Amino acid sequence: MKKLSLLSILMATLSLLFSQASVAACGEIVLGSAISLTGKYATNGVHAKNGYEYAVQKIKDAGGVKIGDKCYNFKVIYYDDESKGDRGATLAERLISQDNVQFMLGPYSSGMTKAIAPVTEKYQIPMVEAEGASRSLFNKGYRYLFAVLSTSELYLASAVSLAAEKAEESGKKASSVKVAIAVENDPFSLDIRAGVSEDAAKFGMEVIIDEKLPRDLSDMSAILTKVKLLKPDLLIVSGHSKGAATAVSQIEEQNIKVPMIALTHCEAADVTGNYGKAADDILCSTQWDETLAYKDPMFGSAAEYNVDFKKAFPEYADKTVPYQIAQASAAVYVYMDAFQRAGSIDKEKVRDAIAATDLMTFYGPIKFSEAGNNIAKPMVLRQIQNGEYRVVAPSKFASHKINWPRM
Amino acid sequence: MSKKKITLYASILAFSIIAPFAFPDFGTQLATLWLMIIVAITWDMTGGQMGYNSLGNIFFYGTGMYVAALITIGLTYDIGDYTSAAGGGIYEFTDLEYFGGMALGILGAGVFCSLSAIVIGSLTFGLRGPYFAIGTLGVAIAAGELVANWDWVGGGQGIALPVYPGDLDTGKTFFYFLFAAVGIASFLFARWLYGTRFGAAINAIRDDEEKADAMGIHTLRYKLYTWSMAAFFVGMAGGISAFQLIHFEPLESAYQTINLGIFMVVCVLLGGKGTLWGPVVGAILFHLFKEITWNYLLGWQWVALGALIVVTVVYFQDGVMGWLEHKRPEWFGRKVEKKVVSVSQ
Amino acid sequence: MTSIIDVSNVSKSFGGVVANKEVSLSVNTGAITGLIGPNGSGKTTLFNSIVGYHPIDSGSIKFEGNEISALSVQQIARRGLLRTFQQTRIYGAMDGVQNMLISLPHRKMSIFDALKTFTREDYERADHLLEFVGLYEKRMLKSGDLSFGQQKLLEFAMALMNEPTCLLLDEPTAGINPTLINGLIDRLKRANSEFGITLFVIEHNMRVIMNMAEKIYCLAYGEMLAEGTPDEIQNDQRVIDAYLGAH
Amino acid sequence: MDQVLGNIDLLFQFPIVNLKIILDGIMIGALFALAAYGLALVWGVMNVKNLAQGDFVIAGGYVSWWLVQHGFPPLLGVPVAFVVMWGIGWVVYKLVITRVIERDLFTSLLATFGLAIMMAQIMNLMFGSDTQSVDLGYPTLHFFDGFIDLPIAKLIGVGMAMSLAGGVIIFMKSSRMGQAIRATAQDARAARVLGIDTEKVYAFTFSLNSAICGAAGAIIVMVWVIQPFYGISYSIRAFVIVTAAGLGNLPGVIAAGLGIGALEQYGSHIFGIGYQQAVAVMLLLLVLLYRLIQQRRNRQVLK
Repeated sequence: MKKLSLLSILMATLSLLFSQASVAACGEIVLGSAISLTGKYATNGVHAKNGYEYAVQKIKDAGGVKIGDKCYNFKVIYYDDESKGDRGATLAERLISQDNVQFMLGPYSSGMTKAIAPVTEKYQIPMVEAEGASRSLFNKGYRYLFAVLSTSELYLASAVSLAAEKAEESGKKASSVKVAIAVENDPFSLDIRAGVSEDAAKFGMEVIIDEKLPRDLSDMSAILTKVKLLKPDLLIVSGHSKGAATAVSQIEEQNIKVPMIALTHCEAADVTGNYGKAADDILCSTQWDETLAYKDPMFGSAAEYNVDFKKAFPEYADKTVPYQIAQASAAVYVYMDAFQRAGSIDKEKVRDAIAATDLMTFYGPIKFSEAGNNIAKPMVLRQIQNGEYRVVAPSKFASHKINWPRM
Repeated sequence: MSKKKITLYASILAFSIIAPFAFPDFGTQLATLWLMIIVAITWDMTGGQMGYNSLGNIFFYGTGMYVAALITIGLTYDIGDYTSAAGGGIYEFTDLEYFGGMALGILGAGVFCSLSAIVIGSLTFGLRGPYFAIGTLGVAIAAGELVANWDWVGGGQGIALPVYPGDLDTGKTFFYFLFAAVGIASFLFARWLYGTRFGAAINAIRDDEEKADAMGIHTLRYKLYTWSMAAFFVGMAGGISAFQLIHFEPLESAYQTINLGIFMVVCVLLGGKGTLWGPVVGAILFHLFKEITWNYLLGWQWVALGALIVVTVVYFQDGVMGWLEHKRPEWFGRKVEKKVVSVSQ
Repeated sequence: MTSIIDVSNVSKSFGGVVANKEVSLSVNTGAITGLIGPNGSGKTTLFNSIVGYHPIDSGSIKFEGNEISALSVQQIARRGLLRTFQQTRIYGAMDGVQNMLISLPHRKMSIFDALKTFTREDYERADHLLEFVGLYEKRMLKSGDLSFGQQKLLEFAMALMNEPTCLLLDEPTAGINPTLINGLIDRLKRANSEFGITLFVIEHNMRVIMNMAEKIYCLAYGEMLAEGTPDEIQNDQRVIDAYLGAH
Repeated sequence: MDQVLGNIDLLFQFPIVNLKIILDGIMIGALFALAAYGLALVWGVMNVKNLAQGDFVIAGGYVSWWLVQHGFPPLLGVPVAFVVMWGIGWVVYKLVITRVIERDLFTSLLATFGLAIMMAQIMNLMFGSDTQSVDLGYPTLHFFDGFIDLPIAKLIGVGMAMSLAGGVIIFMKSSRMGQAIRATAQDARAARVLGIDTEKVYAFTFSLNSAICGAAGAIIVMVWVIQPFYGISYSIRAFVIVTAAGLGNLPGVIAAGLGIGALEQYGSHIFGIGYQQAVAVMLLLLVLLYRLIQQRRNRQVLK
């Protein structure tokens, strides 16, 4: 990890040197981000950082951010928050008061965002975040917090309705579906759980297992034992990348047969690459899919983003690009758009410009509610079919039919 | 009080009042310093003066945070709705709701913690020495774990309180003075308490509890009172912290057993156990040490902290005040008579 | 004469070892009573049983007519029945005056009284009692630095400070410089007569106990061997045998 | 609450679950017992209550993990961890422990707590904060319709733990050093009078403890996972076990270890696995409370 970040710093400085030679006229706008480079959120923290870096470079290549007749390039200062909330808050304070950062990019995960948002709010520093989806972030009346992604109750809502649909197709009542939920004890996953329970209640489904994953997310066999005994029709697991990896490997190990299994963070954990066939027919929620028909002038279409990003970061060449990367890039893009519309680098003006954002991007439409969450973009549900991610719901976007039951 | 002492106290008080204005950039750090002073003084009430080394005083801090937050929220909104992961509407607080809730919350936190000290104490005060330390540590850890699984108070996601309504600097100063007020109150309280018959009795418990029993002192009752007084101040400090931090969660910020829970013990040992000024001096030294290592030894700060604990405990157990008392006994009003060899009896 | 402590048929054993077997005795109010016996005869065990240090196996112990065998040390102490220890127990890190002040009778205070600072009377009483035992000059010394004998005296003074109704003394003269013993006997007697404290004394030194006590009990092998006035005991063949046998 | 009742109901509805829970509990309990065994040794012999016990375990795990990362066979990790941790234990003894033996008990508790913080953080800096494990690559055996699964790696681990414990028991019984250790535990002053170099005995005991912990850690990394900050949970369990079993009762320590392993598994089955840590700590409190009541009957306190 250390080596990687050193390398990227080196590359960044090198590219900075070269670019300064070519476009010497451009100024610099410093963004700050406390991000998880170690700890339980490290996998996705690195994804998010790569997404930020890619967008920063892309914008620079396209001539930078144009404010009036001047041009600026973004520069991001990162600190490792070790996946710990109190550390994140301290680092945010440090970024703002010592490094004089005026604009923040979000950390990874709702929990970290929750810890940092009060700090940015206190200092009245705008923060555009791409990785904190819990609804509990958006009911505090925060003025400076904006999220480009859809909130987490939407992640698996379509999984529940799919289960209901399938039950009815096979001649049973939707209310006969038994649901098992296993989530991490953190804001994001608790929100997933709340969303699923609400949806299940709407259909009158019974939640027969409702457990939290252990803190380190490394062993859920005790829960799977109960799954074996109680035979639910729908199993929901949410615990970021680590939770997804543990779920897929132990479901295989313990030979669990559930007709429908839905997870979050499959791509980020690269379950297809790591576990191969074991991951087949698992449903995964996603904020973004490269086959969707979104596009913008900076990154091109979703498909083009996918291709170009893999070129810039070859380590993703034979993986699916996780949506965490795409939305991180989108957050930087939102900043660029807001700066240009504000025509200023004054943080209050920029904040107002961000609030007024109404933007189509390769990642999807972005428009913020009063509370700061993106209300324009829908979620999609993909299924892993023969090692490929295929969109199966909602029907408007579906490219393939769902394989059901999973056996 | 001698003139010298009055001058000393007055200048400390004056400095405390001026400090946040003189060093505006360090507002938060100074407030945290007061927090450290409060927890150190109160830890010393049982640890230094009564000989009961609790590793679980952090329980009162965390509980104080939760009680204060829940009272404030509960006065205006439904707690379950507010803390639910599902979110819902936007929750806003008027100034009256915020400050009124805060006042009641912080006071309530103190009272609740006082009472819980009596309940927990009546179970744990039968334990002595290391068993008491481990038992109280267990209580604090268990509390954190249980709160983390209690959805009604937000579970693992914790609670986010409203942001201070007003500008940033006033907010900082406001919390500074809240902490300072509780800090000064706890110092004066301790100073008074140690001079009473009660204070002498808890010293007796520390030095020889069996003898104190045999002299008919209500040992259990006195232990409970002492802990509950300490808990009152820690609970209030926790309550203030909740508002200062805005967002807190159970394991890392509220029931932070290996952070603040240990810091308070180290402060006292560093300054000198069982002395009035020891905890204060220790808290200041420790806070300086912590700020310096956290800024300049990033990554190694915990190693430095662990080393500080080991070195203090192993090589420097009497602390600064103990060392001074040994070097300059006359400063402490201790008469030094040359040890008489042949005692005329 | 009424009795203040009534011990009847008390047995106590540790594991298989019987320390006290069916011991009965009574201590008269206002008197000085002695308890003697060879080493290991169960005297200290009996003291510990009376003051509630451990539960007894059977029998009954009454203090001022009330059963106390089920009470704890502090409950018993709070009724005014106090003891001193064979190996003295004082607060070694504190000076003499502090030791005395700690010994104020907390059982007679409400919590509000306890939360008062020490009064002038408290100090005067402490000084007076320290003078009574002859430690006034050394009152500001760290009491851990006092000699063993002085510590014994201090512990005695602390006990008086506590205003007990009855005081159990475990070998008050052991380790005390022989030249001082007469003074100590005198003080014990004065404590008994001036402060009206009933004394129950374990003592090895025959001369001391014969000088002091009105009534003496003798234990041997955990059982009550004999009782009577000093004269009766001195002439009791069983007692003489027990002591000779033990030596 | 419904959830809890439902989980209890499962135990009766599917009796086979009990077997699975007990098996799992015994396997994890065997390793708790090892750490507790070392703690009982140092506690009994030199009256040091070592709160860094769990961190020695984790350190041993990292020794083994590091070896595997560098291409050594995983089973080699156990003896190597034993030896390396012996050395570390000796250094720790000379630097810290030797100075706290004669001090009051809170001193040793706090000093080792400081040590625990240091060790955890050094491991974090050296190996990162991710969970790590070593895969032995053995298959898993399935019984009862695939319901009970027994990974061979776990069996090997438990076997190694048992033989280690057995080895130490034999060593304590028959070797001269073992006898010296037991003599010192009973009465250090008498042992000194008899010409036993107690300082040497202390150093040996502490190093042995550290080595046992290290070996336990090397086994744990093969069958479960380790992480720099897991130490405290092993320390807590070691304390629970020793407090429950009492000192100087080595078979008792092993029995308590197995029992607590099983109880903990039952606890996390009934209350949910999210309560795992809470269950462990509650067990500690219950054991303390039980001992307290036991002592109170004799008007004594737990000290």
